[in-house]
Amino acid sequence: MSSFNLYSRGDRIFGWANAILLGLFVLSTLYPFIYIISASLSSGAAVTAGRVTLWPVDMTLAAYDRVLSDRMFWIAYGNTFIYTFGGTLMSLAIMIPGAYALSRKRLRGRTFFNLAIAFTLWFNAGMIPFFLNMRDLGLLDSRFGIIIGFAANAFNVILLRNFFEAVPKSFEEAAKMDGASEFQLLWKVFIPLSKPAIVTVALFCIVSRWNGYFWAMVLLRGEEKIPLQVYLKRVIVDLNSNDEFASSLLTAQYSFETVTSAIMVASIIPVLIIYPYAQRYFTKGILLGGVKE
Amino acid sequence: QETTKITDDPLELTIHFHFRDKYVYSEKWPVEQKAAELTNVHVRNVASLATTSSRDAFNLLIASGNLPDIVGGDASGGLKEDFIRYGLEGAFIPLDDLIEEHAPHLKAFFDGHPEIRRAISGPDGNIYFIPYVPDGKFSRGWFIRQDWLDKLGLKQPETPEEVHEVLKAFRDKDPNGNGVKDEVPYFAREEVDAVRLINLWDARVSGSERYGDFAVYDGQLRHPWAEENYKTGIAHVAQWYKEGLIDKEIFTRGARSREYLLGNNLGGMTHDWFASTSTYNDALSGKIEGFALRPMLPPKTVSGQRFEDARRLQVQPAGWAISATNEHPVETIKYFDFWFSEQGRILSNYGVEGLTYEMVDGKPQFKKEILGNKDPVNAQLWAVGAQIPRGYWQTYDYERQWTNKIALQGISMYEQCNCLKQEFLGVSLNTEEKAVYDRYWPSLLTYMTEMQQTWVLGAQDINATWDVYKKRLAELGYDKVIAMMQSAYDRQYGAAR
Amino acid sequence: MSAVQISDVIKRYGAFEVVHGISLAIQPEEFVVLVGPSGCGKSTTLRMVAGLEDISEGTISIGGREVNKIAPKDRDVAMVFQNYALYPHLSVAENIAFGLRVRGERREVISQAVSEAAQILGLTDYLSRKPADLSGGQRQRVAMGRAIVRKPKVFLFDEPLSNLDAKLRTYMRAEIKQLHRRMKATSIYVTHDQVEAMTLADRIVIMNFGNIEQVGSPMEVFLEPANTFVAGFIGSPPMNLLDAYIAKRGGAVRAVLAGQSGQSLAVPDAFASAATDGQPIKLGIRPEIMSVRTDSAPDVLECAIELVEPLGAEALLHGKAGGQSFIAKEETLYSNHQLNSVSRLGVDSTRIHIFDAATGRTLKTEV
Amino acid sequence: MSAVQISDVIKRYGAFEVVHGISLAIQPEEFVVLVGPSGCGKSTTLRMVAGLEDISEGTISIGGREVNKIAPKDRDVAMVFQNYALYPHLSVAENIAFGLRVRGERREVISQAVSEAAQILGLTDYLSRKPADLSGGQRQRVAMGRAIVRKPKVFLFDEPLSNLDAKLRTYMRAEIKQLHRRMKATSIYVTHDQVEAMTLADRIVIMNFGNIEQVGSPMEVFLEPANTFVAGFIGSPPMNLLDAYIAKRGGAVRAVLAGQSGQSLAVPDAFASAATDGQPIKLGIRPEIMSVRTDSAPDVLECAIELVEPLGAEALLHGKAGGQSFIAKEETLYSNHQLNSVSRLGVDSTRIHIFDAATGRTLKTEV
Amino acid sequence: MKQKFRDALRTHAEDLQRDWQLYLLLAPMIIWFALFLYKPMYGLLIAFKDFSIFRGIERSPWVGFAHFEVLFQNDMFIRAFWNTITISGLGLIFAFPVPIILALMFNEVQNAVARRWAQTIVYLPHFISVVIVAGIVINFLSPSTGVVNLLLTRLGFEPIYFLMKPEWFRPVFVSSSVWKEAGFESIVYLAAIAGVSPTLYESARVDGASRWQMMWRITLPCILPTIIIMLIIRIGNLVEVGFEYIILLYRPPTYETSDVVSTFIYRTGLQGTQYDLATAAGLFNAVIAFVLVYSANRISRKVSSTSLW
Ligand SMILES: Nc1ncnc2c1ncn2[C@@H]1O[C@H](COP(=O)(O)OP(=O)(O)OP(=O)(O)O)[C@@H](O)[C@H]1O
Ligand SMILES: Nc1ncnc2c1ncn2[C@@H]1O[C@H](COP(=O)(O)OP(=O)(O)OP(=O)(O)O)[C@@H](O)[C@H]1O
Ligand SMILES: [Mg+2]
Ligand SMILES: [Mg+2]
Repeated sequence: MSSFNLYSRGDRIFGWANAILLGLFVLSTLYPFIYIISASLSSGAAVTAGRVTLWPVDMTLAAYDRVLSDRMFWIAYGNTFIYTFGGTLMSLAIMIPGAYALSRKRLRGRTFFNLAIAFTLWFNAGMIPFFLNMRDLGLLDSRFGIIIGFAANAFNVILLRNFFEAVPKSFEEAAKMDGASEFQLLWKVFIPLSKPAIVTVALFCIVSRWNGYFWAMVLLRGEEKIPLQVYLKRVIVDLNSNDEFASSLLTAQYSFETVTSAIMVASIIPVLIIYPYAQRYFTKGILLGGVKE
Repeated sequence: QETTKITDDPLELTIHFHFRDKYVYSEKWPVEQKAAELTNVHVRNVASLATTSSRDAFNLLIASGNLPDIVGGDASGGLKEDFIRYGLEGAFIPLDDLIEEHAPHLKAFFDGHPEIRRAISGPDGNIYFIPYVPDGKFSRGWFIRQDWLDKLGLKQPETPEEVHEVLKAFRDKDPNGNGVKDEVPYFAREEVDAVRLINLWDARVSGSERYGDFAVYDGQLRHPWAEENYKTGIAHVAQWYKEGLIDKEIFTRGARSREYLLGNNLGGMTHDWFASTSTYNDALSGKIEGFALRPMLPPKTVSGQRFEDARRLQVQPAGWAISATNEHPVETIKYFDFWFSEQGRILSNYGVEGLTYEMVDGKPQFKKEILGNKDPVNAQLWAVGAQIPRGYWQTYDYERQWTNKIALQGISMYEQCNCLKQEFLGVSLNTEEKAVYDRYWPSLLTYMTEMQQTWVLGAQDINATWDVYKKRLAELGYDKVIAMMQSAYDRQYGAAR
Repeated sequence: MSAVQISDVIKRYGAFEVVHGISLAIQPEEFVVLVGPSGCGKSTTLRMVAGLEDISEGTISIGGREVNKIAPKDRDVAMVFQNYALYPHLSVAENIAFGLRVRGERREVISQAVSEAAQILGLTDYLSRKPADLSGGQRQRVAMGRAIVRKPKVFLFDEPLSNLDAKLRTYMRAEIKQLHRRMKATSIYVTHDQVEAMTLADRIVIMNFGNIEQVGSPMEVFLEPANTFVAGFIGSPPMNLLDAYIAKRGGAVRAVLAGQSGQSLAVPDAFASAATDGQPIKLGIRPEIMSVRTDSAPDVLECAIELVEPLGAEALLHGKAGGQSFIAKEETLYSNHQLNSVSRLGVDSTRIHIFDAATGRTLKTEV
Repeated sequence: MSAVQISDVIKRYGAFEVVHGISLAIQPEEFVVLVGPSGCGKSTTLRMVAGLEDISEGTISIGGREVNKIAPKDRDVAMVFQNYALYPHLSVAENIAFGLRVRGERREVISQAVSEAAQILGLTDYLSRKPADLSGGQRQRVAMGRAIVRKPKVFLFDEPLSNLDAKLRTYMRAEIKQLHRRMKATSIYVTHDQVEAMTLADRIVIMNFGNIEQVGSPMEVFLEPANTFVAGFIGSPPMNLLDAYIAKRGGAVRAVLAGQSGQSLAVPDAFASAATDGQPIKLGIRPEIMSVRTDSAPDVLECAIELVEPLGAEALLHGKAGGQSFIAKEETLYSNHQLNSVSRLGVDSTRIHIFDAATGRTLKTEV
Repeated sequence: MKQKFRDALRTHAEDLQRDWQLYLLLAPMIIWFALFLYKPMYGLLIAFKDFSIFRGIERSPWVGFAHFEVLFQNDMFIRAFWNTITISGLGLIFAFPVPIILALMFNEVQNAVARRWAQTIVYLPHFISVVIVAGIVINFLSPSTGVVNLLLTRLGFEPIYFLMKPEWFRPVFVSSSVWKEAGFESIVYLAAIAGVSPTLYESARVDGASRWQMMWRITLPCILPTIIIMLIIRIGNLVEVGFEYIILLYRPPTYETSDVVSTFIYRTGLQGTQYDLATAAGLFNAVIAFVLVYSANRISRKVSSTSLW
């Protein structure tokens, strides 16, 4: 791409048009983020009155103070880390070997298993049966239940499987000749070779774990186990119900919006830190297109 | 001194108690500790703190099939029907006999309030839960910017025409004096209050404090939104909306519209809770010169009467019940009974003596620290375990003590007017009735709500579409639902009438 | 006892048979090269020996033991792949050690073996590099290192040099040959490059369409090709095969070119006896036995040269004789011929080959 | 007016200079081959001509017009890539038509041009296939079809044959040559295979490390290499370059091998004049001028043969003389020498080359 | 015949023996799927029962297809169903291509740094909870203070009460969903584009293609398999529209266009806790989804030889 100046006029115009359009889109997606940051830094009254549109109004750290001084926030933050990393590790531990096995064409029953897994992309039992199942398995109110209960999903399995299928056959054969077992083959050859796919899947897992709240809310009992998103929900409910009497116009510097914004900012930051690392691997690619061509 | 001890040895009972979507029962509440000390019954919570929906928490508890000794709390949609339904299925035990034998205070209460007993009874006539019984009649009333009226030389409107004039004046005469025509003459926070103005044409918004509830017309159960005067009312409201007398965004502005419109000196008239709305007088006194938001009596309707449609529920669909698996039903009912005793009532209403209140002239009186705190008193009480929706009997006096003067004046004005509409207390449905209800009612309510707002917003003309509307209601099973409700109503309240 | 014994081996993919029952006995320490056009089943055969493919029918024994049902790792064979299959995430040393490591050898044993192998292959300075940082030849050597470090009974090579450029290929094949001299391990080597086959093999196995066409030493298959396929495959540029027929006039047996021209060459005695008059044949003339120096040659062909490709010391002449295309090879280093204008080429007719036109078999009778 | 004029062109990637100011004038209808080892800047040069890379310094003109700032599509050039760059989703016909289609040619014109190109390249039967269903040679031809259909002023080829196997490569290069005869378009062809360079080029440009080492006709660069690099690069097997020094004894000038043995060869006159006594040199001996027939050769080297590679009609002898490795090439078709036991090789010393050991330049003076 | 069968059995046994390690690797995942996704499917029986949460599945009485009848006789459900199809159909038409277009546009950005930044930013809204997004949308579209309407009035148009107009609901819903998710979804396509050989572009440049033509004639066809796979997955979700965001945005006057199956179930379920009815609706959805996906997959396999399994 170093032959930049060798574009014809039309191509350069195209390039500019593209950049401008994309720039607009980027700005429009950047906006809510800016809004949230500004809202988290504004006074509750200003936000409520709709006076915050771009920059913070009546700048205050009250919302952050309210959030960061809450012991529960830190507990929830810690829990989210546990669920995110524990869950992602568990996901990888279950899906990688499974996807690897399914990627071996000689495996008997492969078609059946593949179909059975793809089937779950669209077909699931629903909330109550899932809940009853978790109960029967004794996984209510258990951190382990949260970690194991959502460990796999068909999309990620398919993604990994396709990547494994695309690994040149001779790697496997060479290792076989050398006497490697399937376990060694997976651990010493396929996993290192499939880093891009694994990082991609890991990111998907991290993102969905980080954002997930519904089942944590349903399955957990103890306050000391709740993740950040549930905490966020609680704060929303909390601030909403207090509203009835306290007219926050006077009493508090923070309000419902500013506090939720502050929590959201706090919760996005780790993702912002992780993402650029993961992004490098996307160029290597999700071999989604490599499906049965 | 009569002993309040229920058992000699301390007894521990487990409880699922999730309420207001975020709280659970706690042994640490001073109120609870006091109660345990008095009764020797210790209640230990098993409800999830993680769940932010009391409804989900309750459903999941039932689904888990593993009930603790006591199940209670509140939830969106109310728990009354759930207590009855699962009671009939055997999850909760009927309490009538236990009350009769072991619960003198409860017995006395129910004997004194047969309508409440009827309202919470199952279709088999049994009581399956002890309800949270609120006190006080008035919840909301009309409020108007008295300072604006004064400024414009108007008086509180008494008739629909006068209301019309006042609102038009608010719209046109720049009462907030900023030179911009930005006043919002009528506004409301909640959907019920958005169409509250239909009362002026004798139409009703709901038969109870619950949104879109049935109403009783001379012993006949009907839905207010299928009545002729509803048509008239909506037609006028739609006209006023079109004229810009009603907040353009009344259906979307949401919960903080009052804060916004009053805080920015824009709103003129509303219909809202007495206590909380009155506080804006204090909150905004320094900010808006002469701010005076005053309660006013309901204007007379076109037929010349005066009525208020909104009132407190006489009995909340919340409270607690005893599970079938509870091995100490007698002790448990005694425990429930404790909360209806004199001591129990004070405890549950005012909290712990010395902590939240002092006895003054034999009456509980909130301490100054409590009244002067920046947090609302009720929120402080929740924090110690008082005023939570267990089966208890509220006393309005608790609220009177910290309600501001303006609200109290309004309430006494309404008391004197004595214009409160009777409340529909609800019916308990048996299985067949429930099936009919479940099948038709959600769609009917959806349709009626949909049309109500469609008309108000002027997307359709109610006069032109009323017949279609009625026909469609019939198609959606309106008559079946009404017939079913009527028979259930007759069964439940027939004896009283 | 042969080191590797392939007996009546058939390979099918589904209903599609790709190897049609081949048999081959390979002696200990022998270097056998399987050669043949793409898709003829060389790799498949090799992979059956390796245990990477099931054997549909027949048996393969290694060191006297039938291995049909034995897993690759238990056959005591090592294989070098065309694309080397080096693990990109492992260093050279780790790549070489991989086989020993997964077999759970002790650390000292491994490092000893690795440094030995590295020494042999001249990789000692590169042990800590990753494959991506190596040149093609070095990669190739690492692949070999992975094989030799295990000291297997049999080495298998599947076109190990085909990813290298010509220069490096020449160089590496000499290295492989020397390595074999040193290790003396039985080797089976697959290639479709006949130069490699010629230079490396003790015996060449020429395959075509899943069958073995001929087995023999390099010079045997070059000098005495059993059929037109082998004749056309071995030698570069390949033997010219011209349509012709036998004409017996008295004692003289001549091969007459098909077509108008009626040009003919004398047929050597070894072929003459089996030939019948008028029999249609393929006349095989190696480019090397055609020469512009018509003086020393007993027979001469009239021809037209269409294209001359100079290769430095020699040149290829693309021409037509009697309407049939041929290639002749001419040393040019010393000569100053105007190669474009040549119209007659001498042919050493004692060196021509005669094949039956129908079966493609040589007409040579044992002499 | 030259078809392509490269003047003092420098290419830098960041601070890293990969082409160091080369100049080259290419005549209309000329077929020029850029050859050199991997990484020497051939592709970079070609891509600058194509317009795929910026020119850091200097100018390139095509047909007299400077094109430094002109987009590739406006240069009237066509390019064939090493991996063919066929669009996998388009059929052969669509691939060939692509260049015309994007230029908005009319339908009839396109289909006319495509079928013409297909005819020339023998692709007519494959027009509706997808690239994935073609053999390597066919893909190569499609890539060429894409180029010729546009009838450009200049053809550019970047190692177009390197993905093919040896047989096909030989065949395709003859095709390319014939195509060039027919189309008569100026062509620049990049390869690192010297056989291709020799057979295809009107002129060969030998590059190394971003510089041009020599430009000349194939026979020129073969017979008169300007330096050791060219000498070692052109010719297969390459010229042996032995360390030696000049010994002038009276009128006789001899090249003496470095080391103990003290063997020497007579130096031809053309080199002798520039040589000084004792000067360290590289003694260049092509494998072809070494011969076991010691009778006809004026000079003889004592040596030890370590490995014999039979190639059929000839054999390569890997040996050592005075401790230095060399390769000799010997015709074997008629001879029955025991090549392993040879200990003396004749050298045609009139054909040897002498290069300055320090600069690598030939010592030849114009004759 | 018998021999053949025995042979088959033997090879089966041999395969099992040969690949026991693979099965061991596969086992945890299969067990997981069985345990956490298939076992609960037993709960689908609810759809055919008069389910009481307290009685549990076993002890609830069978009612056959009664719940399905209730659903199909309720034209509110029918309306919700068609709304679902329409909304996700619109999503398919408008929202599905946006991530692809975005990815194509990113691919055309020359400056690597700018490009990485842009990508990261576009990806952010995915992390903002729908509650906030809905808040922003409502805020923006407010007829009195909303930016959009301010702009409209400035341009001389009447302000539009977007959230109260049935005809506006779908555009608002779809475009704000795009706004939130398109960036994240473009990741998949970006990865696919990264796999396209750069020489294809160089070749096309020499051949005379403009960047626009390259995008259309090279990039797009080359990532077509990925697009098709995503399309098939998407088609499977045609009958699913999540209720969370809808509930925050819809208002009774727009029910006509905004009420979808999930909101219908949400309301029904909340009022009567009718899990059986909700399950029946879910089952109905799932069956349709499966049929759709199955057909899409087949068609795709025939037409483009790309398929999901
Ligand atoms: N897995 C397979 N399924 C079906 N046919 C196959 C399979 N592997 C190989 N074949 C076919 O078997 C035949 C022999 O293939 P093989 O790889 O042995 O050829 P080869 O001689 O090694 O060719 P090359 O020189 O190209 O490597 C070919 O026709 C090939 O198409
Ligand atoms: N984009 C680039 N950035 C930096 N260096 C580059 C780039 N492209 C090529 N080079 C360097 O420029 C030099 C010349 O590369 P070029 O591709 O022209 O070599 P080549 O002669 O064509 O070799 P080959 O025969 O391997 O194709 C090499 O050292 C290479 O590493
Ligand atoms: Mg092969
Ligand atoms: Mg190159």
